[in-house]
Amino acid sequence: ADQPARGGTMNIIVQPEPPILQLGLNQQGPTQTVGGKIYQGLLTYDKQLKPLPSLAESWDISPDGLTYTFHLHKNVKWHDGQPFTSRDVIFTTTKFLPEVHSRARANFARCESITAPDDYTVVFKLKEPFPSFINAFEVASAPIIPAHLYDANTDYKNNPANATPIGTGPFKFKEWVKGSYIHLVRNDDYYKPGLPYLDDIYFRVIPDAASRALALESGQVDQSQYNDIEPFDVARLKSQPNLNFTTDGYEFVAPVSWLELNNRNAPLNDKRFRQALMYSLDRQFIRDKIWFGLGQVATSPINSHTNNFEPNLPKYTKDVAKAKALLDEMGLKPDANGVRARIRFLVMPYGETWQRLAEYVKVSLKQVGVEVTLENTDVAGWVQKVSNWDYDMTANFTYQYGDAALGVSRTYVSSNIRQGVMFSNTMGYSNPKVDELFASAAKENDPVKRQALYSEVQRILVDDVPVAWLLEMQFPTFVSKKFNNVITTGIGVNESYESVYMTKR
Amino acid sequence: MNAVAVSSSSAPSPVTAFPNRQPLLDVRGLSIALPPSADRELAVDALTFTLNPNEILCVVGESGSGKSMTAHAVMGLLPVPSVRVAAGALLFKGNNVLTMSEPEQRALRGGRIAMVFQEPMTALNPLMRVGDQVEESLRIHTDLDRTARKARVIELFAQVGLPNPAELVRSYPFRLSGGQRQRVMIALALACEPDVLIADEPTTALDVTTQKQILDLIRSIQAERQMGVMFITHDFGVVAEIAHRVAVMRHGKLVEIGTADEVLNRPSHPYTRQLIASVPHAMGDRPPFTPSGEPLLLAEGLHKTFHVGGGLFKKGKEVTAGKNISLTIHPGETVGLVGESGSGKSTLGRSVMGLMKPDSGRLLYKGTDLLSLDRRAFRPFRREIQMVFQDPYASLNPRRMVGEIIAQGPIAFGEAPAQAMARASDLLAMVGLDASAAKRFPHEFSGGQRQRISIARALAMGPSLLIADEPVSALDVSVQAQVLALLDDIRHRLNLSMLFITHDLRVASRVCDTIAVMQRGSIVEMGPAAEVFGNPQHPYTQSLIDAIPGRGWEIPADLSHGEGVSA
Amino acid sequence: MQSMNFWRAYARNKGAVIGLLIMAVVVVLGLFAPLIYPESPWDMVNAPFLGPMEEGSLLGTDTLGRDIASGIAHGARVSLLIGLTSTAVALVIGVTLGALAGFFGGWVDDTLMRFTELFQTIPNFVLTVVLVAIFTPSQGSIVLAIAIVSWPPLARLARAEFMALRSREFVQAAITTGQSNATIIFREILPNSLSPLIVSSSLMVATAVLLESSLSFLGLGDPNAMSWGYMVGAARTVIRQAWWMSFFPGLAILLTVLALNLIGEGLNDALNPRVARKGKA
Amino acid sequence: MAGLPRFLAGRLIKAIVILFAIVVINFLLVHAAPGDPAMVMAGEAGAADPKFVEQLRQQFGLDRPLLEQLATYVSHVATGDLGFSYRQQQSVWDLLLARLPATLVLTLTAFVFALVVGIVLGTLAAVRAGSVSDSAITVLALLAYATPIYWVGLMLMLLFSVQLGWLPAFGYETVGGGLSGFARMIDIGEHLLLPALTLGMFYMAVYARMTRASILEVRDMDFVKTARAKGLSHGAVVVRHVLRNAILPVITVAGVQAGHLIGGSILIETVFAWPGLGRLAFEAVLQRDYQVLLGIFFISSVMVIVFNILTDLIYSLVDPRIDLAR
Ligand SMILES: Nc1ncnc2c1ncn2[C@@H]1O[C@H](COP(=O)(O)OP(=O)(O)OP(=O)(O)O)[C@@H](O)[C@H]1O
Ligand SMILES: Nc1ncnc2c1ncn2[C@@H]1O[C@H](COP(=O)(O)OP(=O)(O)OP(=O)(O)O)[C@@H](O)[C@H]1O
Ligand SMILES: [Mg+2]
Ligand SMILES: [Mg+2]
Ligand code: NI
Repeated sequence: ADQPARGGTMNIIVQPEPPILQLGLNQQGPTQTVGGKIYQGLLTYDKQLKPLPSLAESWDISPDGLTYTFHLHKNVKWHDGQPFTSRDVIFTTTKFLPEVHSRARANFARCESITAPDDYTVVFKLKEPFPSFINAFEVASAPIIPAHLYDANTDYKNNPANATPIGTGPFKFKEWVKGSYIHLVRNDDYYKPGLPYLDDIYFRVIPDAASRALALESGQVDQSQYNDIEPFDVARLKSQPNLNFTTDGYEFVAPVSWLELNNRNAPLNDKRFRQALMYSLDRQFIRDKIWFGLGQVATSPINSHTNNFEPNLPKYTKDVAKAKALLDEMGLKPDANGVRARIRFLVMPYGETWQRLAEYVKVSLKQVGVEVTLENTDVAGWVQKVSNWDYDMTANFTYQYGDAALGVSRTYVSSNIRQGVMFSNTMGYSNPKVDELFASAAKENDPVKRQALYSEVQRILVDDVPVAWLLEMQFPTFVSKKFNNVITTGIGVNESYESVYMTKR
Repeated sequence: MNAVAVSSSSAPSPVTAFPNRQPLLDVRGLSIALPPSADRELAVDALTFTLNPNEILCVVGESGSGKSMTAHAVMGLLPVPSVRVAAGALLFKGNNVLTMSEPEQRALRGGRIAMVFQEPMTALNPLMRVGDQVEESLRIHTDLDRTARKARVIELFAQVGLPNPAELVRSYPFRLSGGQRQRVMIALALACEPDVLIADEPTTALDVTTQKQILDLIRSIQAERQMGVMFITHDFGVVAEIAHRVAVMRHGKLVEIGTADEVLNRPSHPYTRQLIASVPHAMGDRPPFTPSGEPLLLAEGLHKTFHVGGGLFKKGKEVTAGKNISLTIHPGETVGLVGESGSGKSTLGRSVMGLMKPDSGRLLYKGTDLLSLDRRAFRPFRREIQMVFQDPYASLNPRRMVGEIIAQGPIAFGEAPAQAMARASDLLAMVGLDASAAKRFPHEFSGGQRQRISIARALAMGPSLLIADEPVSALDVSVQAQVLALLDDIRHRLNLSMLFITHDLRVASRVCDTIAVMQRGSIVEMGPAAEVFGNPQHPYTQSLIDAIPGRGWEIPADLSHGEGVSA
Repeated sequence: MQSMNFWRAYARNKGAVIGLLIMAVVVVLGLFAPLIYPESPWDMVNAPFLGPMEEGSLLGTDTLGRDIASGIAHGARVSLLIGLTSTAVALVIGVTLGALAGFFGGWVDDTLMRFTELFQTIPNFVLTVVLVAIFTPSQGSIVLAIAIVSWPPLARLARAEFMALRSREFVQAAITTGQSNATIIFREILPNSLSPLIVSSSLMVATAVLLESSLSFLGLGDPNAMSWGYMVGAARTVIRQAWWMSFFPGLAILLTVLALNLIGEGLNDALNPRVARKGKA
Repeated sequence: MAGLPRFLAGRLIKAIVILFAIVVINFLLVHAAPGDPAMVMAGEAGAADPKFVEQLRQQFGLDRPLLEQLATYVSHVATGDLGFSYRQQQSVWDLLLARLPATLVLTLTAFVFALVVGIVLGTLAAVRAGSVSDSAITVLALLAYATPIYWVGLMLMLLFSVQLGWLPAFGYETVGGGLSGFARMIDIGEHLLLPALTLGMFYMAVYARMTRASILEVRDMDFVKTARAKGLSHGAVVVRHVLRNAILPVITVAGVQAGHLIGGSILIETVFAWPGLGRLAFEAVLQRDYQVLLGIFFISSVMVIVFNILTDLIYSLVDPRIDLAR
């Protein structure tokens, strides 16, 4: 590429239109993508999830793992000209986020104290060691909010400042034409001299998937992310000469999809049955034909991009004979119709791809003698049924937030079996050994020992099959070849884009 | 009413006065072919006749005899290609219409030859102002400018006796009465001063009083303009009223043609004779009825108002169909209920049948007030009071066998099915049908036969009172006569009382002992038939009787008995 | 004897005969689908994205390798079953309400007709979609939803017939001979109102088949039953790569609906000949 | 026309009654739907602790008695509040309003196309009844009538967009094309062609068949005989007398269907990715977003009612026999 130079406008798809741009108050994908340019966190993470400086210039962690000290950049100004200081960080992490941001609340609740020795230093003291703490400071997990605008009024949700978000990021909010576009402009007072390069970013609302693909193809927009492009369109767009394609930049969210199995209901309560399930699925086929090649067959509960992934685990590949043998062993013999067991499958109401998956599962299980009945619901019904454990089998996926303690253990530990709560341990899996391993791993400061603990828990889980993991999901990102330096870190499209520049033609 | 009332039996026909003049219309050997699916091959078969200037030629014949087809052929209005002229020539002033080019034919149509149709209710375009419809004809056939045409339309409307012509031209057809519409049609026909006017039963759909006015109008205009008029009708009264010459048709063939006097008073062809014999007329030999004993039915102060077109949110308009009606029927008496359409005759009949409840009044049958009875309590009276309906095609369930239809009433009242069926056969014999009829379906019978089945069904219940609502008005004259004779016969034999509803005064005079005249919901006059006809008291009754067409004509004595009834 | 007449009248309409033939093929296909294709139509029996006549698959395979010909055969069962049952349910609802309204008139009629009007005001496809979506797609809910949107025209027709027939003289005659309401409704009126109802319901079967296919196209079919609309809907996204996946099932719907319409017209010709009878005096 | 205000008032009352009934149906359906909206909100917010759910339930009045909830619902609808889409995180009314114009453009174009072409074809067929062109039109109409419209759409797209590349395959306009004024209209027009044609096709068939039947019927009526007896030419009879009368029933049916077109547009907008209500409905179906579905259900019923009133007005202009005041 040539020399970075100032100037240029980037058009990015945003879908669905975010309800609000105040990133503290809403963490939906689109809000993050737009808000990530306006707001900043203390840190960001590279593709290997190593922390990188953002608002914090540098940081140190005490050897006992209990004290985290952050040194802030000094010449940072809010978009309204007010200086950014440790007061903002203290307000954000002690008052604002615990009130409105559930994930941040859980994290900062681990702190015994949060203090600011001076205007540019913040010290977090933990109650007990929690090495994953360092992974909770990117812009969506802990966006820093201007205290001078929010501290006076505790009704954060109705603060008038929400309409004109003020951050420290390289781009400033300019205009929002609802239903059409959000316009951000270059922050000329950005604390890194010469940055950003781009003059404007437009986020364009294009509700229709086909139109989005078309807009990319024709160059009317320069970037798409997450689910903007349907899996079946990806192959075609990949061959477009004007577009770069990547699945990088989602390392921080690192989603894993699975068939969620209600461990309470027979025959799903039997490990052998769940293993048989794993043996009856051709997950490569699922990746190739249902997700059109997007994703990777998951070999572990932990995404291979997430910290503490263990590569050496026993693998499940499709093996009908093995599956049948397991079922035989359980005593599930085929009846006159060749049916060994009957289970219900609650189809995940998130579009056609998931419907196809359900159909595939139905057919695959039939081959081993398990009769699956598909049931459809809406999101409300799905959430209600799953969170109240009223299902046999469904599909689901979660984000792992770069760390097993932050995004993985919640699915499997028995302390998180909470009726009525979505994305908890809804399948009711309970294994004291697993609970214990996750607990000690979370506070283990020694990376080697920690890895050993996590490897062990992965081995147990893979054998227990509390859920039938399908894919490490990948999201397609398409970026026009005119733009450089776009996907550089593990938070990808949510980055600040301070160093993105346009090739002049 | 009108001074022009020339009785054709006395006045000579104009044609005899100018025998050598070229005929306006000369029909030679006209044959009209029907499609293969039709009931016969030729609608009109080698028909030959002429129409002269300044004469009214009446074409008579029973339904389906080909009268309309002939008229349509002259107008070039046959529904080609299914119906077409197969042979013959149609000369208008010596030129064969059939070989003319389409534009030439169009110039004749509506210009030199005009036509008036039977149904005034449907013959006008409902979406166009009546004035415009007449003006349209002027635009085609004359070169008058717009204002002149408008003036001419108003003039025409005045000529045909339409009230307030200047305003009426702007009306839509639905605002006009049947008579007014027929006048508009006549104005339309006369617009271009045609030489020939063809009128296809122009009065059949009208009340007698209106019919009389229209007949008078046609006759006076014909005389004034010396037109040739071809007047199609099936009513010998009308023929007697206006015809100069008469042509009689049957099965598409001309059976007889001659002056009105010849055909009406000295018919030569047997078919003509039979037709004339069937024309209803009072039976002179009928003994005067003397009421004896308690009245069978006594109606007192009946009222009935209909609310039409209303709904949840709108108020409809009201129609009074019964206003303080009082009436008595004695055992063995036949009461005729006459009056024009909509006067409330059927409403009264249906009230007696319990098919409808009057709003107030009393209706005593053998002393019991029928109106006070609920459905269940009324039921026993169903055996006593029975009905014969008007439309022989609609009054029999097409899906049930005749035997069942007759037997179902008695069965509903507990008679053993086998016995009821046996009695049905007897009844069929009594009304002159074969016993095998019981196993057939209604559609296999003719109109007259169906009416006999209807009568048998009513008789099966063993009634004392029979209500006959226009039982013969849907039938051809010849069949009419047979059914009337049957009713008369049965009435005598079973000593039935009868409420006979009709709008035809000649029919009423033939079968009724007593006549009640209804007008707009009220009975305006009631008395013995002879008195009501001979010496009508109420002006409305007078106008009704006055309007009977052909009153001046007496059916030839040799035909007034006997010959009317045949297969 | 009457049935001979009926046949002659029906057979005079060439289209109707063709319709009957197509329908016969569809019915046979539906009846014998499990024999012709013993495998479930959901089974991935072959490689995905095979075109017609490739690798021994007659009409090709879909994105997951399911056989399209098998899907069409099994889909015939689903379409016909849903078409027929929903029409039957609609007939029961429609004729009952229409008959009551037409026979009793007055406030009964008023109430029932306002009710019918309400259902006619609601755009019926939208209502079907809403009903099926909310009551979760299953053969039962689909049949019910289609019936719920389809009965109003039948009710109106039945009402019109009943009203007309009720004032017909033969019904009045039945009243005057003391027949009970039930006899009048079932023996006098119903048989005579049957032919227009039969004609309409044959057309309604066609509409129901279309409706079902449209629902399935939107992903609102019974997720456990392979239907034609589902096949078109699922193939919609890959139409650029694989035309056959949506072409053949679409053709199957077209032919079936066409056949039903042709049959309806034939029945109309045979059952409701325009009687040009002029009962005149 | 003195009766016009009264007529409108009457229709308005009737419309309100019907709308009320529809709102009640909506309410019942909302309650029949499985799932608890509060739970979804909480679940999707990622923070579903039972206390939060309870708080939401209170906030949305879900803990009140049913009748009270109905009253609230009705009053909300009266103020244009049709609920909230949890999937889209927007008020349903906003979603609908954003999509309405595209749908109106599509349905009205399709409607006009269907009506004009349908009547013209029907008339041609009827005038030449029994001829080759009559048979051709009849067959065409029958095919258009029997084909699932979404499939026609796909096939047309395959032909004109994929194979021939003449027309855009989907969408409302060239996204972000920066076109304005006339150029933009042309652009939208190009996009509109296929979907409108497809959507109109079915109705075109209906109107063609109806017009043909209606003309054949009117042609046999007495007043047509009268017109011919005047000496009018064949063409003049058809145009001046037959057509006007024959079109009346077509207008009635068309008016009723104009409102129902929105149902068909669900399918067509899905096929052609037309960003209207129908497409919104499809997305709502896929995601089982009942709130949005019910909103579409409501708004399309309103459209039907509006069209019905319009039809009656037009009808009364064409047919002097109709007296609106009655
Ligand atoms: N369009 C037609 N197609 C076939 N047959 C027809 C048609 N019109 C009339 N007919 C038949 O032609 C014959 C003559 O009919 P036409 O209308 O001339 O009788 P009519 O004497 O005018 O009878 P009416 O007194 O009932 O008017 C009848 O047998 C009738 O059934
Ligand atoms: N069921 C009904 N509903 C509303 N109005 C009716 C009803 N039956 C009769 N009428 C009206 O009541 C009036 C009297 O009708 P009715 O049938 O008794 O007259 P009619 O003397 O028998 O006439 P016609 O000679 O034509 O049979 C008419 O204006 C008619 O329109
Ligand atoms: Mg005639
Ligand atoms: Mg009467
Ligand atoms: Ni005598």
